[in-house]
Amino acid sequence: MDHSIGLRPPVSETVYVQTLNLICGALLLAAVLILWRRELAAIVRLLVVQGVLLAALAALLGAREGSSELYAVAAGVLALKAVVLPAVLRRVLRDTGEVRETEPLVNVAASLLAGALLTLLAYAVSRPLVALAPSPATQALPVALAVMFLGFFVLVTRRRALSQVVGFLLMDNGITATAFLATSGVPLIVELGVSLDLLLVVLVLQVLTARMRLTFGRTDLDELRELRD
Amino acid sequence: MSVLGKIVRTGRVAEPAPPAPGVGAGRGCDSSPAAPLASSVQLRHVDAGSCNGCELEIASAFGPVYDAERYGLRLVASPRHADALLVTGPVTRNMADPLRATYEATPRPKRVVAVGDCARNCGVFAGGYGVEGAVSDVVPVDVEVPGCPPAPHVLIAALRGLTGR
Amino acid sequence: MTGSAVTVGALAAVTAQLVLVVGGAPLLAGLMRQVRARLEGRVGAGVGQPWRDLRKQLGKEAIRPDGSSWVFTAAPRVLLASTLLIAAVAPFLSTVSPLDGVADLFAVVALLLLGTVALAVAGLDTGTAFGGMGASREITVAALAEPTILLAGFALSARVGSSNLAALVEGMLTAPGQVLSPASLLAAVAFAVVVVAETGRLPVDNPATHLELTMIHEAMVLEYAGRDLALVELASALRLTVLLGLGANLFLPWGVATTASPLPLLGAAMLFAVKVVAFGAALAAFEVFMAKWRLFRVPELLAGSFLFGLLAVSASFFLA
Amino acid sequence: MNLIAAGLGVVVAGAAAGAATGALAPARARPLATGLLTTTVGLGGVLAGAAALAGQAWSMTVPGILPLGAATLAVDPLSGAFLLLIGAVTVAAGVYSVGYTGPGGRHATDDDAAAGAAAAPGAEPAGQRAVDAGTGHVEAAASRTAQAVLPLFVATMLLVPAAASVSTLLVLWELMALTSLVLVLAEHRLRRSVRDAGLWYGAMTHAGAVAILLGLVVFAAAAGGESFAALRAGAADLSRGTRSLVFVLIFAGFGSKAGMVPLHVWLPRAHPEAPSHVSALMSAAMVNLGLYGLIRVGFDLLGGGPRWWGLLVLAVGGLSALYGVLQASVATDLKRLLGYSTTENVGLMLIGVGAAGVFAAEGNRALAGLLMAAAVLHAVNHAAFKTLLFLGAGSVLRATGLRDLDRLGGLAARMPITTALVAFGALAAAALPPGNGFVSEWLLLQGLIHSLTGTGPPTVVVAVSMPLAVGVVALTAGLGVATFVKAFGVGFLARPRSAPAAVAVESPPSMRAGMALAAAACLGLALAPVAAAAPLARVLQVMPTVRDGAPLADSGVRLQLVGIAGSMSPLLIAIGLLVGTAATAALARWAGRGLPRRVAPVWGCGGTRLDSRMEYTATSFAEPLTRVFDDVLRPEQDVVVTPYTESRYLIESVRFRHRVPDRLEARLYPPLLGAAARWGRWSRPVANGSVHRYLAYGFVGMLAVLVVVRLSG
Repeated sequence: MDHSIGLRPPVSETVYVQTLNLICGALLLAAVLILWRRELAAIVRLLVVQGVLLAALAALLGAREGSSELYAVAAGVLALKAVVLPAVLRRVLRDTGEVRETEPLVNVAASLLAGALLTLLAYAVSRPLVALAPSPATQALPVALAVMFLGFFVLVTRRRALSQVVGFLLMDNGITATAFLATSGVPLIVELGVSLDLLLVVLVLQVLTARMRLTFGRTDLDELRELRD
Repeated sequence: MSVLGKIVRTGRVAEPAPPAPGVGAGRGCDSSPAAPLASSVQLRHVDAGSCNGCELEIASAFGPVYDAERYGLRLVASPRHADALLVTGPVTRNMADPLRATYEATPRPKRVVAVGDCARNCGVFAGGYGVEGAVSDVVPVDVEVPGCPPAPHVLIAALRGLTGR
Repeated sequence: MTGSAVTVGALAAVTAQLVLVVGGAPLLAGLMRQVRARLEGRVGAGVGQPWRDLRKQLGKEAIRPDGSSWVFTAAPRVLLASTLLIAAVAPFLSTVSPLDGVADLFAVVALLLLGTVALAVAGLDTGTAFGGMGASREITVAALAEPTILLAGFALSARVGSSNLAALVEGMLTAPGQVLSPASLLAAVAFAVVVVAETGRLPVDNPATHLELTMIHEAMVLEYAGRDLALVELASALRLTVLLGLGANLFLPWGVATTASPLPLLGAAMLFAVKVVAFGAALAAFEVFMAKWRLFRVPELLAGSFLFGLLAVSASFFLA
Repeated sequence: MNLIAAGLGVVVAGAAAGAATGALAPARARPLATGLLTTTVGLGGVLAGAAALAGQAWSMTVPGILPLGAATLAVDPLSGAFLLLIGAVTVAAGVYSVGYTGPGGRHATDDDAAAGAAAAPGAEPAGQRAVDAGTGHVEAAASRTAQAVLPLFVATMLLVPAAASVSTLLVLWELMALTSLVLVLAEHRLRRSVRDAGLWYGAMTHAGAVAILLGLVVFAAAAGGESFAALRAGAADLSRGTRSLVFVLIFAGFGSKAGMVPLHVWLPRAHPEAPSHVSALMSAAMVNLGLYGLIRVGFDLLGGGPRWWGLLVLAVGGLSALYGVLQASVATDLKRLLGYSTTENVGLMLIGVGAAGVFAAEGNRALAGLLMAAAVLHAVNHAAFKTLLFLGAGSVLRATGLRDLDRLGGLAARMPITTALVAFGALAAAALPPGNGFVSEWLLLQGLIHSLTGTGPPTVVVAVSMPLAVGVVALTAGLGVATFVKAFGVGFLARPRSAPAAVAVESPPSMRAGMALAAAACLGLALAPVAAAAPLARVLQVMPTVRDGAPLADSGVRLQLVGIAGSMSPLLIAIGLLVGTAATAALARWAGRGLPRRVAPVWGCGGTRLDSRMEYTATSFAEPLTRVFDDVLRPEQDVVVTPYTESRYLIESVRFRHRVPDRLEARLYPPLLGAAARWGRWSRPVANGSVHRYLAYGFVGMLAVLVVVRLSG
């Protein structure tokens, strides 16, 4: 506890801002690529990239504030989002044998344009938040919100159960990023709780997917309509 | 990434080039000045009625092993871009006019290479009711490549006579 | 006295740049083919092959198809002229040019489009189905690439406050940290997609195809022969070089001279050549791993690059 | 003496003389006489406009000429810009009309279309019959009515921007609408579609006029006076609600005249169906009056407004630009394509005006001035190239009787001068250098991209709307290029696709002269736009919220922006292109010395008989775009396969029809029209045909008015 917070930041200002911006830009880029790609394996790889970037973001904020708790959060995020969850997804992928999202409800070109509009919307709605406490970290809030919106969009427009999980994870990544950027790190215990919930949800979805495949032979969620009758 | 591994593992597959024959070494080509086409010849392939044996050999001549491209040869999509026509097969009645049109469409100076025995003298198809004649009966031929079908290295040797490389 | 000396020096720089670009463009095309050949396990025709092809084709007979008009003959000349003009005004070697301010980034984009249009109109003028088909496809791709390239330009110029090319390069030089900023990275991705689309490379178009039905660029020039063809081929090599050069200097401006004196110019020329060669080789290597896409997946690619362009613009003010 | 007064005097006198000549002169002399008098009217407009732009001012009140009071006219630089523009278009169209309405030539008729359809599969005799049938038709555009109304139409158009009171403006506006309606209907005997177009035009233009009337009446009532001076003075005291109501009403009214989406539906019908010189006048001159009205009332009389006005105009402009250009890029009728392109260009102007409004509201006068200047300059540029293109389309129509691009082609050899002039117009319309459209689009883009580099971070509205606006402008530019490559490449090049196109001959000299005048204007605007710097600065002086000196510096050959870093030199680009082309041509000629160019049959992949049916048509050219945008365009196509009676596997004929309907029209208007029809049915019992009852309605109405007046007074 010898380097106290706020007196002498361990990283220089410009390097910090540059790296922060770069990480945020890459987060957004990965989210857009998830929207763009159809191969589910590639999408899972992009999620790994996002996990690494989120961990890097947490580590950067930790380095900035000299907080060891944030380093622990970074390690946790890295383990969960870059290793465990992708591994689970890969297993689902191997089990279902589906390689690509064939028919999104909105075609790819249109969803990319929608993505453009969502990003601008994220920018517009996050302005009051940014204005509350302008800092390099909060400046990047629109990016986190945009990732969240893109996740929601994937959730709404994709058919495959796995893509749904992907959308869900993307949303969660957006929320995590928002938390990091807005509050410069969340308490470790909160992060842990959220992460465990997330793991549980993904495992439940995995079971659901497997069940669906047994019942319908496919994992197109529109098949669930039949259950109503 | 498997493609990258394959590239690294395979390395170069092209066979070493035989010595250059010099300009005008192809048969029948000695009378005309080959200088304007030296070291760069674009070829338009015309199948005038071939059994596709010669086509297979042409394809392998331009494949990685023989790599005809290294001598300045290239196959192109239009006779307007071509310097030489690569004609295979005996000229069938239906292909005689298109062959003339192709010859007409090629800018001067131009060459005609008759590939395979059928193109030279109709081969086993000689006298067939659908056959108009050999390539030389329809358009003037500069180079003839014998063989049924000609082996890729023979074909390449003849074509190198055009480029001189 | 010194004023006129500077002008003479600057003019010499422009001339040197033109000579370098025109002389180097076919070599770049040759190099890219060579890289492909090597990766495919072949020997390749050598870097100088495009020059040998050009020399031969310049000496050959030109043919005008029956039924076509002056447009067919004029198109290759206009295409080449528009590309040469870009090669003259772009700050490839030095940001001090008497021609700076003649054409800014948007004018350069418009000049590129002018070349595309010249060739497309000529393709229609031949009156063949393939000519029309090539023209229609090329124009469709160009029309859809236009928003991307202008947005990428917007992202770059929003930071500098000007769309003049020299100002853009100098802005990047004075703030080198910008090279790794999200705005320039996103703009660079968008620009790269546009380069691929505009120069007809894989996966948008296959420059080596012989199958008419899959052609875009080649289909328009099927009727050109001899010296007209030589002009078209020189122009397409030049367009590729110019676009790669613009990419190199807008996104990695190091080495560009900020004066017009000979020594920095020489260094700038060498660095410029290295950058363009590296970009070209990378593009050629990338192509080995790609297959051509269906025509109607291309809009997807361009919509994606449009999104990148828009994100670049947004990032230039949200992450400023 | 005042040159403006002189110019307007020439306008009025010329119009009177023209109308009289048109009505009284013998048919043989009519085209020349009215054409020249129309040109004179135009010259008067040019004179007045140039004088106003040079700094002169003029106003006049004619008492007692209107039923309610005096007619007031005043000319300031803003009026001057539009006077000059309309006058110049009139000059070109007037000269052109001499040949166009003269003897000879063929104009499209329903019979032609039928004969053409029968003759389509290259059947020479039937095609020849179509040619013979065409020449015998009455020259409807040369009819007595049309000839007499033409000078009146151009004169009312020229007087609209000079109007300086609400009543004067409205009366002139109505007169302009009526005279143009008569001209649109000129060829109603030849084609059924003309009547339809007239109906749409009449209905829409009157609905627009009602909106303007309401808006201005509310404005005048609240401001306490109907002269523009009174409105200007009273505008500041208006409540926010009233101001916005006035703005929305006049925006809808003037916008419908300008052809903005979704009030554009009349434009692609009426502009193509009018005789071509009238099309040019309507599309190049009259639509600009919508823009004029918007600027005059919104920026001058109301003196600017809140930011959402600008955003509204920007959004509608963006929509118009995109929708117009999309429809133009898939259109196959040459004149309809040009009509949609007008909607596109009006959209671009509205983007400029809207963005100027946004920045004016934010207090960024430099950008507001630049964008407004870009919009006005684009109006001028659009007028120049659209005149040229409509006149060119008229020449094609007159020579072939065809407007359908799918059946044109091969005109480069048969009409070389028309082709060369249209090529230049198409280049300008595609916004490519060295055309004039490029200059104003460049200015527009410069205005938009500098929106983020002001002092401090941009506001949310600007940060979200300007990148989208740039995207819209860029996509519009790209699709505009596709549109005009198609129009020129398919319409004029390659081999003729039908018999009438194969027998086309070059137009008479007066028509070529008319087109050449328009082309010269394009060329001047393309090479020396710096000359427009000073006049544009004067135009901007009229608007209190954007007034910021000159937006462009007159720095010799370079177009230099003032207060913003940006420069470009259209002149040097043109010279560079010219030198480059010449040098390249010389190189090729030198390399090919001794080997002359050969003309050879088309390479048809060995196929020996390539005929024109194998050429790409406008429909096939636009097919990829139709597919890419099919979610928006919703093309309709049906295929009818007729087999032989013997076996259903032997096909006798295949009929393929492909159509891209105007989707906005199909979705928005039927419910409206249906509602109107229901209302009409509902009110039917009120009108039972009895004259006495109608008179009674009038009587009761009059009594009611008197009672109300008495009670309120």
